[in-house]
Amino acid sequence: MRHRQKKEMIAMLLAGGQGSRLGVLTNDVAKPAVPFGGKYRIIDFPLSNCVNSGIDTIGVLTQYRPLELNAYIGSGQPWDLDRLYGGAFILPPYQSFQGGEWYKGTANAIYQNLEFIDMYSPEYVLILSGDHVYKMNYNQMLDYHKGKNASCTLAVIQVPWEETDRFGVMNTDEEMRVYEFQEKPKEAKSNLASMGVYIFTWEKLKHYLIQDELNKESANDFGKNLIPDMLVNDEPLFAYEFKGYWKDVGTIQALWESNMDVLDPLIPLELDDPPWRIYTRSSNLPPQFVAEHATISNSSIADGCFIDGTIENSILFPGVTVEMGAVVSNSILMPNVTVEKDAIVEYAIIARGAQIGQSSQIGQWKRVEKEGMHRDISVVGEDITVAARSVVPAGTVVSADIEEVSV
Amino acid sequence: MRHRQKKEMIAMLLAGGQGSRLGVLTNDVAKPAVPFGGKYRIIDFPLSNCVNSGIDTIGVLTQYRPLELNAYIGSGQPWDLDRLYGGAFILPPYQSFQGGEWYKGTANAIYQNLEFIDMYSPEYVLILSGDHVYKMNYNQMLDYHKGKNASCTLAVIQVPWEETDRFGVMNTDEEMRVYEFQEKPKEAKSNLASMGVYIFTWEKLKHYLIQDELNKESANDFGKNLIPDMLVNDEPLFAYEFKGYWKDVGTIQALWESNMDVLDPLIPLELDDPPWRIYTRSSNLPPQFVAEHATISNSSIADGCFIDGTIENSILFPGVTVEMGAVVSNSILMPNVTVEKDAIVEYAIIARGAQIGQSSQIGQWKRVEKEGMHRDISVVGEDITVAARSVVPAGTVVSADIEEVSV
Amino acid sequence: MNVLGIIFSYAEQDSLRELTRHRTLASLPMAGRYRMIDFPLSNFVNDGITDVSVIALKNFHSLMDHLGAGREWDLIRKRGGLRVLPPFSMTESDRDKLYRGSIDALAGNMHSIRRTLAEYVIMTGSNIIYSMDFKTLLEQHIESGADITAVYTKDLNGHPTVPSGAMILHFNEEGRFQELYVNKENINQPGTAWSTGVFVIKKSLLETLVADAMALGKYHFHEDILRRLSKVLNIRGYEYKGFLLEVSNVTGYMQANMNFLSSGFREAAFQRPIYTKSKDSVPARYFDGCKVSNSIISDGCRIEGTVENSLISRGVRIGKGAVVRNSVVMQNTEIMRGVHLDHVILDKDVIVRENRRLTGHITYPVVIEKGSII
Amino acid sequence: MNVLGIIFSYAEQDSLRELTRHRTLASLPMAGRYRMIDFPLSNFVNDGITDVSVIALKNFHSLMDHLGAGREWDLIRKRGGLRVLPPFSMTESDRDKLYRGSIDALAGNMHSIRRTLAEYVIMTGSNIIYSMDFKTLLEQHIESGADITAVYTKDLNGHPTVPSGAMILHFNEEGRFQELYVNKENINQPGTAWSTGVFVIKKSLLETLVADAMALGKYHFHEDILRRLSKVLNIRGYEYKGFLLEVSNVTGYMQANMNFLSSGFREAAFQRPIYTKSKDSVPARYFDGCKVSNSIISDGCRIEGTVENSLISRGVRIGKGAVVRNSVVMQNTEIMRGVHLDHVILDKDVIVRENRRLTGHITYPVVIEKGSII
Repeated sequence: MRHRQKKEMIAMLLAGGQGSRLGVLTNDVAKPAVPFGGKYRIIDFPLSNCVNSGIDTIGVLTQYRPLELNAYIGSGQPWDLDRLYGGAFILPPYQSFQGGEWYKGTANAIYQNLEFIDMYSPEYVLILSGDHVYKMNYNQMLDYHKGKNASCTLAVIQVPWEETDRFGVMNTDEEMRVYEFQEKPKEAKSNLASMGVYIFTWEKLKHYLIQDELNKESANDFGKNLIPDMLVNDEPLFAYEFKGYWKDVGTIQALWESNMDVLDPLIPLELDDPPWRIYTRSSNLPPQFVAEHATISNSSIADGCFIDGTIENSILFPGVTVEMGAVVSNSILMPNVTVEKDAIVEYAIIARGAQIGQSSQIGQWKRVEKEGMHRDISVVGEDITVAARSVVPAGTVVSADIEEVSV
Repeated sequence: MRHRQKKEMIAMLLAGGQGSRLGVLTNDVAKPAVPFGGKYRIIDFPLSNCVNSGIDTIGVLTQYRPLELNAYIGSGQPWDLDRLYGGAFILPPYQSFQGGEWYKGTANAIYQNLEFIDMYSPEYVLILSGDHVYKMNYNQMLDYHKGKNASCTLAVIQVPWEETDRFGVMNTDEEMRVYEFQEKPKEAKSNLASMGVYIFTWEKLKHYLIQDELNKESANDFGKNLIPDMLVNDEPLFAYEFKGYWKDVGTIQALWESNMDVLDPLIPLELDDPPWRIYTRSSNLPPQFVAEHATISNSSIADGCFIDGTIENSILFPGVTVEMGAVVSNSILMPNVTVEKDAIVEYAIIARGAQIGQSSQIGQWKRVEKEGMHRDISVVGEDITVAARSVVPAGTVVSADIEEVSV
Repeated sequence: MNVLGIIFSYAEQDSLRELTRHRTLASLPMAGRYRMIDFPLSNFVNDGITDVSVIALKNFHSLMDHLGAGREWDLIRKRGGLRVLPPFSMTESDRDKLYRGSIDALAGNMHSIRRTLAEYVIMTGSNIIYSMDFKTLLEQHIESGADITAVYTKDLNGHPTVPSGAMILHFNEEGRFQELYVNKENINQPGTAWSTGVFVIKKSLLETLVADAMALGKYHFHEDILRRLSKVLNIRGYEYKGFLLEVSNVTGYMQANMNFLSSGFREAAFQRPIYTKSKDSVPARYFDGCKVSNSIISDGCRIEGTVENSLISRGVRIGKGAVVRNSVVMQNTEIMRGVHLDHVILDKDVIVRENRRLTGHITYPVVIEKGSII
Repeated sequence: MNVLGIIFSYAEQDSLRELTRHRTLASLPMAGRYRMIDFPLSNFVNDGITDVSVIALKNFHSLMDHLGAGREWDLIRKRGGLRVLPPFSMTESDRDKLYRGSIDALAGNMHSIRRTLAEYVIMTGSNIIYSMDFKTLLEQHIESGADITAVYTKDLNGHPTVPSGAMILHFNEEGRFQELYVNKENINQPGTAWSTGVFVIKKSLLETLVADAMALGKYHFHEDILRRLSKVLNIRGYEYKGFLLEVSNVTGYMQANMNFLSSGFREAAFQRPIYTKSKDSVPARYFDGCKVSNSIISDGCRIEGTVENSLISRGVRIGKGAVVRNSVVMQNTEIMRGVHLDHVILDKDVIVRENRRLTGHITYPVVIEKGSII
């Protein structure tokens, strides 16, 4: 009825993760909706990568608290994804004639949406996750996939040898053809870790998804089942080495570090990159105002902020207020945080809407031993109020209001 | 973060129904997505009513095959619902921190989306279903609701007394206050049937939804549980009488009849009504072409049709082809149907993409007794091929291809 | 594709009489539900060219109305998308001048053209209806190493002669462009290459050529860039072999419409989608006693009379006993009972009162201006 | 609301020097990230008026660029939405004329105004920054039975006098409008009612009044409708009591910007959202050694130097050791190391080379034209 245009490649973004290691930060939102980098959310990275790579049809698979993500993506307009044919679609589990079920694993989530993919008759399907911060041209990877005549191409990145046990590792021949996949190996044969970015020839993927679904013992997972099945069947799987910034932001420490990376000119995660812009839903706030007593150094500050205190090595999201005498250093202040007069916030992540009371101290730390030692990151949860003069030691997670102590 | 504007009233549209009495017509789509009236779908009516009434935020609750509906509604643009604040949202069941569950009943579906509603802090919530064809100004109903200071206002329509046993009937005092609700009564005290259109004061609805959810024995249904609970508690419930065309299109016969109503100038369902337009997603096809041998009377024909046969009292959706010598009468041909040379289609509903072979007969009927007797409607399912010279007797439902009979 | 599409929305001169008095050529209705610009614009979109500038000169309100934000062509985009470029001027005295030629028009919009990120430009007029494979065209342009590729056709496409005013192009045996002249002699011999007005050029080269030409007071792309620089630049041809209708006068307009009544032509023209403004109108309604044959009928029409060999736009009403033959009827026109029309073009919002008769001839159709009451 | 909003995008005369040479008043940057038109346009949207026509006259490319399809104001709509109305003309000779006054401008766009379904019209200029409750204004208009309601203010709003050129309005004791005159005397006595240029009128009445005035060759709304018809029509006033900044010359422009550095003013101005074009730029980056106080900084800026009492638009770079005081710096301007600026207005895309010094005065700021390299 509608002229439906065939798409060469569409993307399926696995955004289901609750990201439980991010604790209080994902109580109310799925992990891909966690704020990052002063005005973005983690999901902005794969979405912007898609759009910048010319991919305009993206299914976002989610079943955990999709409301925020649904409202955030909306019509897809901020990413130029409000297309008449294609665009961004939230794909939750559904009931069909035969009943319905929740997504069992990553492969099952795609399997349940075969019909969606077939609507666009793509030749290739790109599988992404919503957990990583990186800028990557998927189109170049597609050219590689075509050149290799692969069934599946897996993006890989070199990781330090001592960390290989945290990743899925690809063992390849000199042509980069994958002959073995080791999941979190104790003794890795290679330091090429899978980035969770796959291009499949759709026909092949569909075949293996259907096979996998028939196997009742399968966990229906790409890494555990589908990729090994393809290897067993001697399918041409190739690794595509990505050389650039890539970070899994799945822990508090990693989230803090990768945010700090934005402030480091030596780290190749330049966000101010007009030909490879990272798009996000804007907050429509007035410009920031820097008042009389402000002192700011090496920081990123977004619209709608009001700064009258001291800001060092920090990232302030839209709508943050830092009052006179307050000091914020080495911290990430998510949208609409208020830091009241004379409060001190150090090495902390303060979630959306939290209120840090006057003269309180977050991330308090006794400078006992040698400088430069590891300092644990403190976290204050969404909409939490920390009463005046409270002291929150370094590494603490504050998930309930801290009441005023009567003196 | 975003300036969120408060909405006076938002709508929640219960589009979950599989509509099993529509048989083959809802194998692949939810009932609200069934085509109606030559270019529309059933859901276009409540959506257009909302937009024409100034309601721009609509949650569409669905768990049965949402893909087609999701793709159909898309960004909401055809209904002017691609709003920056508000718009149309497909709301499937989801998993939260505590786990997830499918929608249990109509009230439970709303309950599971309390958070969505609260995002817009509405004063009133309009509950709609996706099963009816009618044009109604919900804003006038809201004025009535406010004027009565009601907790809930239920739209009602007079039905013939002999049919009251098919409806939920409202018994009211002279002020139209509801004192009793009879579900499909054998002995009705009134002929005011509920249309399934409710306006609730949000605060009240929220209270009763939470109460209802606590009651483990409840079916979590508006008609069976929530409305009776409110009556027990003496809440001010009022009936709002709607005087106009309203039809439940839940059966094949009703779907056929209400389509035919479009062709009847005496029936007040005028679709060509500029101040109360019914919006739909357009098919973007070339204009229709009427060829040399066509004869057309009292029919509605949409874009992209090619007509070279005889069309009487029929409704042809976009992209239908009727070849030379073919006769289509008193029938509904959904998008992309082809009726080949010399075929005869009478009193039938032919679903999307079906192919009626040369010289075949659909709805064949021996004109035995007196004229004007009831004639059963035949149905041919989606993408079905009926081979040349097949004969399908009146009232048959064709749900599999009919192969050519070798003679 | 890495291409900026440029559409000239006006004809430098046309003989379309009343049809372009209130509107620019690009918004002239065509084939029931379309406007002229829908054809080149859909062609761009179908080939993935989603960065399109429309150069407007005057009377472009109806064009802006039609295009709106570009939604129906899927051209509301943050990167690229549709832009209508009205005349710009720095000072009040400049403002009074019309563009002196296509080079002047390009120069006047160079601030916008320069800003787009595309590497190539494909330019087209809105006086032609065609379906061209721009991808292959661009590939050939790049492979051939040409500075400019001029698209020509050798087919008369049902026109009795090469359209008068068209540019005849000459190429040497290596395919390099040599010379051009204006067709004034109504050539009808097959094999004559005439310019479709579609060109491919690198954007950076276009910028330079336009600036140079302006400095010399040269304003016409065909004469002052193609001919003048034929020795200097590597200008090559690309033969377009599909259908092509050219609309520059009333007879041509009528013929172009009538072409759409041939099923072979419709098949070719609508093989790829042609996008147009959506009107949210109801399907066409046919009443008892109507008689329609060999005609295009658009949605929102209400037909009670007879229609033969005609093209009826959206929302037209044709009363009982009325007969419409060999005619083109534009939007929302009302033809009352008993009217007889033959070889007539009725513009938008016309009312033809009961029992009126209007008869034109195929070579000189009667044209009734927008909003007239007859 | 059942209202058509009309915004005049240009000033009939202004003394904005280089600032409006390349752009119409409506697209003049303001307060870091906005353009003048964002204030009246957001006001319409915030009050639910989503059918808005912008009357454009000349140099409106930057305005069209800024507004785009109207997405950021949520004005891409099938019913109503945003329309930019460029000058229209039927014949080539008419085309050369500029509008002779606001009535002429309305008449020239009446074809579009007439088509909208709204019952009332609220008109405004784009020379003022305000936040007005249009709902209450309309209610009062309807309740009072006025034919026209003229919005005035008695507050000088920080202006030393009633802006010169503003219209002083006189009402009788029943509140009916009597007379007006142009402020030429720099009145500064409190209680003087001066017109904000915002009017409410029934659309049907506006159509009649415009047609009548045009027939008589009368082109100015204030003089030729308000004053001339003060006896015939029931023209009433509505006192606006909120903040209001009027921009008609360079000093006024500077002062309007400086107002945004006061926290009380910002609170009032941003109480309701002010929508503007989204740029997808990164947050502002502050480097070691920068020193910023009492300033508005927009996203995409990179600050290494000192900024005091200034308004910095999006994408501005301020190098090490540079000092910017009491200045307004527009988009994408680059201020290199060691530069000193005081009381300067730098337009867009300016480059100020190392160690340059520019000093203006509060009553006569230095204005550097768009794209200059200093």
